[in-house]
Amino acid sequence: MTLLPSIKPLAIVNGQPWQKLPKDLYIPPEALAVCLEQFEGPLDLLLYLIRKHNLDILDIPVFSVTQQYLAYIHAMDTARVELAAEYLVMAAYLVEIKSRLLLPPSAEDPGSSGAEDDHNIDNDPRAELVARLLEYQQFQQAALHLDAQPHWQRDLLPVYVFLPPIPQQTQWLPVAAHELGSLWSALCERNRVNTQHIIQPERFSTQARMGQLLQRLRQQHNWLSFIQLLKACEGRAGVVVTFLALLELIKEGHVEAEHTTQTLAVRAHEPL
Amino acid sequence: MNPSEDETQQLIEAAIFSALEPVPSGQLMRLLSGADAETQLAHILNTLQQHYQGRGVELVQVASGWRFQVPASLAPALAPLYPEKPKRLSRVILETLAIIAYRQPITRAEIEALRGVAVSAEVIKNLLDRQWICSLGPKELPGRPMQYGTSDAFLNYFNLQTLADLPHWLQENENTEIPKLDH
Amino acid sequence: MNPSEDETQQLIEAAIFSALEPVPSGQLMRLLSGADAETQLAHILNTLQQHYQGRGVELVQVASGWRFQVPASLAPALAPLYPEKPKRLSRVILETLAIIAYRQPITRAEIEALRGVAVSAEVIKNLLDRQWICSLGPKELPGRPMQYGTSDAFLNYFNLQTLADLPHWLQENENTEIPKLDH
Repeated sequence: MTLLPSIKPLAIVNGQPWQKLPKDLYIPPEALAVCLEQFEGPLDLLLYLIRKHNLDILDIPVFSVTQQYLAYIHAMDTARVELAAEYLVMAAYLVEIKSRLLLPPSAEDPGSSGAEDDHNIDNDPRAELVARLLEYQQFQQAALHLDAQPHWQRDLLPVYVFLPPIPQQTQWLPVAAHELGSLWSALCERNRVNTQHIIQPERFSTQARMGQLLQRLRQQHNWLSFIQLLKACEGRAGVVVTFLALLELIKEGHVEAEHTTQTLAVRAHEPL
Repeated sequence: MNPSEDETQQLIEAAIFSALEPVPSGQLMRLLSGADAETQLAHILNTLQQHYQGRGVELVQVASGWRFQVPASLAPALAPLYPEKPKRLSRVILETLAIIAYRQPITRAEIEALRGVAVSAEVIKNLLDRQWICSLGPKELPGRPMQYGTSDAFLNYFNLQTLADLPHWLQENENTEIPKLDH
Repeated sequence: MNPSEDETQQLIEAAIFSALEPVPSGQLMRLLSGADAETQLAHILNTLQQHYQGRGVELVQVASGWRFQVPASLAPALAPLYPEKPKRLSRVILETLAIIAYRQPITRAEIEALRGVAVSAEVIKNLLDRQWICSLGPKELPGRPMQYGTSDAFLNYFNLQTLADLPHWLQENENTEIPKLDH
């Protein structure tokens, strides 16, 4: 069985699709560049060799695997395929393992200071390689499984449903008093520039009326009814301004008010 | 192998649901086989249409084909899911408000004189609806135009104790050079 | 007036159907009222899920919420309508993604150590562009290399709800007698 996750042609060589991986290591040189691209690095290549020869990953025959790996690398070199450095590092590593396996187990070996029968994989020079191969193999398989999950917009199609316009209750950004202030300033400035003629000041200003009222009430020292504060000549606007000014004064605490059924009576607070 | 009627219906349903645009009957027909494709399709669409009656989506035929849509009657209730970005109040509204705040009581004609441009009734209505301004009674002038002033709600909204807390209140209001309208 | 259970179900159905992205339960809850909104919602979603079994669309829960989708079993039959096929993901993309999914947070150097080969910047950029992975901040090591993890968009794409839904493809790794590699 081939475990390499490829369904489409592996490669196109001289216009011919390659459906299978090479039967043995002696590959036409022109195919090597293509093969190199098929492998995701030296671990991938090693796993391929192990699977191809039906070897036990936990008991790798390092001699033959190294031989095959080197033959492969050599063939690539002959074909002047630019090899990624990782392939050469792996080659060196394999040779190192091979030579370490040739050495008799020595007592000075820090790895084998334990019991006699401690012939477990920890002391095996192949241990690290095996661990890396196993770990990588698992991620290879995980990647295959991931690819087998349904993919969004390929295997699972999104659903589009027409949504009629939704009537909205508009939200408004809050406004601050200083914005009104600067608008007012700008307006004043604009009018100052544009104005040709000076006009008489306004007849009634709440602010001015507040001052007048307070003065009068302080002089009075006594309750006055709202009616008494009005002047007939000022008309309705006068009533409004006086009333507004009074409200302001009450709010500010300068004036106290008493409301009877008949009338509204006010007097100034005694200044402290 | 002929797909069962159920499978064909699923396919048509999926085709309309997964399309971005309404799907013409001709397109749907490509999913059917047999001589009576047209009759089949009409039957399936009819069945689907009935199935989706009273549900969250409905199957309708528009000019360019078939589509599923949220019934118009449900749309307003979906508003909480589509909150609009808060908008800024327009400049004309804010400027009018500023003029009323600093110059109350004031008539619409006087506001227009200050702004130099017309102030539409909608602007005044907008401010009245927000309860930021209120009518202070008519001015004793020919035509008795209504005067406006700010409300307590205005003070609350702008976090002011009194109108005097408005920025630039004193100097602008006391010795103003703002043109006052002659009627 | 409280809307009837039927109306509420229609609303939830319409909301999920009309959304372009999976809708989180929290959003759907905004369409309900009452103290038992959560129970109500769970009940409605369950009813809807059952209703749509064996139809042209299915209701599923993925990482970022609920969505309707055309089930994978129907997609091949719809191919005549969608001639453009999305490209297959490359082995390097899939392997890198699998490593990040199972080993997050993980740096590029750690991925390279696992794969035994350099991981190009383009592969990481590709995954970041798809928003399947995101930066999880630098690792406290010399050079402060960036660590990566998978996103909700990754889970959504593969029809998964949580990382725990990733099948235990790596389980044997834990029982192996092979010493684990120190990086």
